[in-house]
Amino acid sequence: MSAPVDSLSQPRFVAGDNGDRLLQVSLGPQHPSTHGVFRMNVDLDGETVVRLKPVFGYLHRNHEKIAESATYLGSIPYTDRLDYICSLTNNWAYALAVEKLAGIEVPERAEYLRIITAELTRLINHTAFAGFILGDMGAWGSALMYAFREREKILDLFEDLTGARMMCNYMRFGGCRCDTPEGWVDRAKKVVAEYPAFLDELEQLLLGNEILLARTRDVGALPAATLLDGGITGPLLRAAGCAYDVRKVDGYGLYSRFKFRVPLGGHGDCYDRIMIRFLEMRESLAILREALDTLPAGPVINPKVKVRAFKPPVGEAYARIEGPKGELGFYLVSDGSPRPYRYRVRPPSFINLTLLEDMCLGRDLADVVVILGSIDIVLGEVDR
Amino acid sequence: MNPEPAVILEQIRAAVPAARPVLLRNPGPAGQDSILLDTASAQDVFRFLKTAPGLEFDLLSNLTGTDWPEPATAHSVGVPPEIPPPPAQGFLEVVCHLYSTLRREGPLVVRMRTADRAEGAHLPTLTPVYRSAEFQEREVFDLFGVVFEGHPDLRRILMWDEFHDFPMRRDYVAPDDYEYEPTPHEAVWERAKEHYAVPDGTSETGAPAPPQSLGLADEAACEAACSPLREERDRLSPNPPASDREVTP
Amino acid sequence: MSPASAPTFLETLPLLPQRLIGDALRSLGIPEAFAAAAETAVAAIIVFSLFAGMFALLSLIERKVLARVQNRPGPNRVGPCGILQPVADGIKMLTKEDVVPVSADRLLHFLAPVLIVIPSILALGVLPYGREWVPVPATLGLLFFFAVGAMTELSIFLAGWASGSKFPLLGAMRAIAQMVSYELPLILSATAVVMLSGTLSLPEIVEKQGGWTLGFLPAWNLFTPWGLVAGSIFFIAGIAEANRCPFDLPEGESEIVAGHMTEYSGFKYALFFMGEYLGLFALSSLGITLFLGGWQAPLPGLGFVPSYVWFFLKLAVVIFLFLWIRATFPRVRMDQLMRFAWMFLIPVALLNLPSAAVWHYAGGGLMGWLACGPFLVLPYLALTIHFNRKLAQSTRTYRFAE
Amino acid sequence: MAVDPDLQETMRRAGVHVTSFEQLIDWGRSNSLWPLQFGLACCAIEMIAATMARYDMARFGAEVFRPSPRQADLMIVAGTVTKKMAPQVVRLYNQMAEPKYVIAMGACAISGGPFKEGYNVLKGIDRFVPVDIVIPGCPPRPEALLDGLMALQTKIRQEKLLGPNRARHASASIPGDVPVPIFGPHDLEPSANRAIWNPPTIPRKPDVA
Amino acid sequence: MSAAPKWIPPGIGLLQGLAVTGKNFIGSFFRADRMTTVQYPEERVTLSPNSRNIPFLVFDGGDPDTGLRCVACGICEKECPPQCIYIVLDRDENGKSLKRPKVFDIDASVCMNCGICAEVCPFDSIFMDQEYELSSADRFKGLLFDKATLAKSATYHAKIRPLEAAAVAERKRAEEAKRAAAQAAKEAKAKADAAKKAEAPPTISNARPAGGSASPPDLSPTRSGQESDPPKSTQPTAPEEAP
Repeated sequence: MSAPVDSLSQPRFVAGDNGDRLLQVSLGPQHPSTHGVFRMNVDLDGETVVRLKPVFGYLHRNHEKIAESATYLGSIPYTDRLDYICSLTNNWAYALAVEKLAGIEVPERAEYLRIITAELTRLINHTAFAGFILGDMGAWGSALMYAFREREKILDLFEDLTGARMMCNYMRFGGCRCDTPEGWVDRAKKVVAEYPAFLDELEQLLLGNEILLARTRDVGALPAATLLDGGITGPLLRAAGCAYDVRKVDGYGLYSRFKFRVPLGGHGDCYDRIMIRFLEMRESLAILREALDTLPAGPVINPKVKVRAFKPPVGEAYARIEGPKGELGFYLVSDGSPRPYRYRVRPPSFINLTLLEDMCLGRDLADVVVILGSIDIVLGEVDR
Repeated sequence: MNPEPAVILEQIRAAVPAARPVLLRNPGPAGQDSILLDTASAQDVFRFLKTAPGLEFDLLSNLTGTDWPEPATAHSVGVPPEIPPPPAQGFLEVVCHLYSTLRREGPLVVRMRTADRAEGAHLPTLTPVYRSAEFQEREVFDLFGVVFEGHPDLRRILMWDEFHDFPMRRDYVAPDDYEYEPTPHEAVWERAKEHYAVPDGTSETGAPAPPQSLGLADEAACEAACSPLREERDRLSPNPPASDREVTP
Repeated sequence: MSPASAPTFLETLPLLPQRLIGDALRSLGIPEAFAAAAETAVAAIIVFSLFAGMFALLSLIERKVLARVQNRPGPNRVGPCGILQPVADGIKMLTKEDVVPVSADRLLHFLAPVLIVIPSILALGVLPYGREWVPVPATLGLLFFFAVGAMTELSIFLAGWASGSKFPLLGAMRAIAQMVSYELPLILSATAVVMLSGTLSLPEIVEKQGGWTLGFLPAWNLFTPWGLVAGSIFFIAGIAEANRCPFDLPEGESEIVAGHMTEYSGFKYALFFMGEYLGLFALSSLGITLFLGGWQAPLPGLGFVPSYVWFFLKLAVVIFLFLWIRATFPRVRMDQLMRFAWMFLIPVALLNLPSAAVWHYAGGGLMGWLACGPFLVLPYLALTIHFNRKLAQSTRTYRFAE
Repeated sequence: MAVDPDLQETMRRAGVHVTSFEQLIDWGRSNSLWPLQFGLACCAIEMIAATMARYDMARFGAEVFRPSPRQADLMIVAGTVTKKMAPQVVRLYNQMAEPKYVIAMGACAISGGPFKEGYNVLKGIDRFVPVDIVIPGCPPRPEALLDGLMALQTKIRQEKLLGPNRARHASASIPGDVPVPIFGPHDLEPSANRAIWNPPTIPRKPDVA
Repeated sequence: MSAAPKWIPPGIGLLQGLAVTGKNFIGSFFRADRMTTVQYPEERVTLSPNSRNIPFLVFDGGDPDTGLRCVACGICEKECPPQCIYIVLDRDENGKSLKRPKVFDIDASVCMNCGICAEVCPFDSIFMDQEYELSSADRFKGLLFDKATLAKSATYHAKIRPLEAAAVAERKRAEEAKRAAAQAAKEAKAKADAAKKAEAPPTISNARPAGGSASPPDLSPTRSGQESDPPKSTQPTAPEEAP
């Protein structure tokens, strides 16, 4: 029985608070620029947004329930699929939480490899962000193609090191799964050396463009205090001027050894969010150059940690890292068995959407798309 | 960098006496002890933690739920000092991790526990104090069933609205769709058992035996078995031939 | 002006079938009216089949140019380097099911794609492709072009409104606002040309652009101060009329799914596709006729080349400019689109009319440039001030925390 | 009355290309498969990577990603289909114009993949929508997607438009629409479309091979 | 950044953008880094030796049935995160294990290519393949790989992963050497006992039969795979104590 013609197809009008009729549009789960299956019920007065209710859950894959019935080692490949653009930072956050839960030390070379792969992942994420946001604004293709052209070079490095392009499954508790194949460090240095030239080209294409300036200046701006109250972390918060970078605050891994700066914006609008990510890419390149040059020799994993039947002591732990999208945290509760009792992911994309409605009220439908793009969400992490 | 919960406990006890905070020691090497609050005055305590000059915990980074059917395991993880014997039935718990961005202070773990896991699963909402709690509380309500009083928009956030159960609870049983399980063993085999015909043709729970087992190797048998299915499918198809379609949403 | 010697055989080649059939019919004793009608019919068929073929080619060339810009080869497996790709697309479109949504108004839903193709084809009829080759020699060619061109707005709105669902409705609203407000600068920039060439007949406008200044520079309207301003306004408004990026708001792909074309499938969608491209051809051909000297040769010594070759070369260059812009620019927002048209394009187009008059009475040449100079510099200065003041801190400085 | 191959071969060597009307339509349809712009999860990123400069799906004529289901004729289900998303996927399939094809890309779309134990995960989209080509992998490499696309193209080229085993869209008996499941209190109702989903039974018992 | 806000003439940004796309358009005809397409069916991206897709079983010697290294210990079946491996141990008629899998199925439609089975296998018998062209029209028959399709020769493994195969071979050689040495040591000790027994008075009749019944070769895995792995408790999914 094909579904009867329900009201979904008729233009549905909702009564606005001042009595006029608002057109209710659902930028539905299948929409060119919602970065996946994300839905927003938008009430439009003409083209300006009067009410915007995000709807989640279309990619709720029950990662936490599955993790509760899997071993600690078995959950590592699942963390690749949380934020499926930056798999290595997810791995690192989970490994960091388990190491804090079980009190495991990580050898120096493994820490360096973790920093190198995490910063390469940050490059991929921010480059893809630049491509997607220009796609949201309508120039579908060019910027995204150049972004993915560079991303392929870094994916080749990951495939060489970890075995997979996107789902690296590389970190283990107490270090990394395998050491760098011979010649990998030189190839990585070459990619890092060529990257600034590509960034200049992308900036020349993107940031001077008057149409982009007009579309992003003063769009979706919120003060830093409101963002902080909404739990928003990462480039969004720094674009509003609040200097809070978990790499500097917690100093996890060996980040304290590397000289890098944290760029801060002044207005907190979409343009600043794009600029902050470009400046962060340059800082990541600085870290990468330094880390690749001083990569020490030594074991890649802590030999004392058992690969199978790994049973951390009873207790709980919360650890977080500065993911490309914000503060990515893992809260683990262990009751001594080889399966975590409670496994919780603190998803930056999900919590960064808390203030989406506040950013979009009173703006155009076209701005809603750009604001959503500037928040940079990935649905695997939003719905978990 | 990590705050001392003991010190903060005293400040809370001084500032909000009704809260009766308790320090729960974390036995694991992480050493993140937590403060257990009484649910009645939770909002005031959080407001105090956020605004007090020496504390300024202005970032509620993480708010999540945990289901403790047996209170004993709960007390093995968060060891209470010398509290009277644990309550009889299990409870639901909400754990918050607070950070201070000004003083760059590490996670302050604060816990709130419900009376029981059924009707008493009520907690005060933190949304008036921290706006970031809004979506995370809706998720705890959706997956654990903790009702947050005073929440501006308490609806299911991840599951569809018509869904009744609370899936992240330990005693939730997922619906049974284990009909085609090529690699079942252990827990999956227990659930897939009734779908697999025992050699004599009837399945253990008496359900009608699915079409006779198709040896994968022989192609002809599969074809012969499928053709009756195809006629049945043509006869069964209830809806009219493709006329007009609905419209894009 | 080349002497009115007998046109070479190549020059009249496109008119050959038309004349042969006309003479044959007249020799059979068919009355003159029918013979003339048959001639124009054959001319129309030639022009339509030429532009339909170019539409198929352009749909391939657009994908290949966009692909080349994006470092990839584009469709090259269907036939030698992708030549048969339009054929495959056409076959698929023809054999596709034609879905009419239940909530759509059936008649209007069917009528909209038809209404978008007809005006483009009509408009193509009056354009002078070569010295001899004018399919329909109309004395009021320009007026006819704009009268017919106005129907495309109606059809896009019809498509959006008749589809009955939300996104086409938004697309329709956007289309009406955009097309109406960009019709004005289009027509105003054309009036400057009409003022100076004194006629509405397109072939005469092209003839007036013959001749050379300073020996080798062609006397096209673009190389005059008012022509430069009017030409650029015409080009920008042409982009908006043809719904091309950066003004493709009615079909805002990333915002309102596929805009007014959301509910169309199969051959009706192909008609929309064709309508858009033919509109693009018509507008760029008119631009070439008014500002780039139609079929005039760019350099003096090239008389032997048939005139229509130059026309189609210039058309290719202008179309490549459209594609290049589509590969680069993001989309403008609705209010910026309107503000740009009403606050900048129309005032500058109005300012351009006295500038054309000054050019006429200053007698052209260096004196003309000096006299029209301020008309050129003034709008650009205003735009710079507005641009830098509104986006005041256009160069933002960023702090770095340790 | 298709053209017999060896005659066709000799004519082709002589420079004359002989084909039947059916083959022409199938050739046209197979070389102009416009996918629906519809990515669900990680496989969608690999699908986008397949259209990018390095693998370039445009070479196969499948470059135009149409956002509206009306103009698309290939639905690549790339990613995990959850039970909350299943009605939307089926409604999108219904809204696509015939002849329409479905590629299940990635382990999650075929069988629920690594997340098949999840309570909100549909164990494979072929429970509700007839699937033409399945591409295993998690996520499958972009080349694997191109390989699946070429497999679909060869399948379309061999489709018959008339005769007993004609193509799905050409036979009036097989309905173009698929019933849309409804959200129930515990699961989708119906949990699978019996007209389309009929798995073979594999002899599985711990000690019976 | 100069103090006074630098005045930017409008339109420059648009022209710079056009310059970038123009450079790419021209470059795509001449420079290799501006035309990065690998035309898939004809040219292929050279896979890195570490690349992994669906696992495969390794067999030594020629015949896959006898040479299979897998001893059906079931460690990979337990450790596989999505549980997509199904092993049935081959037993002879009176139930004695033949240390050989009778059924070894991998459901390729569930496998998440994570490589954990290859990582935890103590017998080096399962590795990750690089074959990715596995698309098929039929989901049921096409994607359930049985023992026959999974088994590939050690030479194939050496071809796709030279370093890893070399390491495995070297480890096996070390094992053989150790076993041989242990064997030799045992014989030497047995000979020494026999010699000592010969000189010693023949009164004590040694119950143990003369040397030669060397202890059966110890097949226990030399690489310390922990055996004491608790079965996956069914507690989380179907607990008994309902509230």
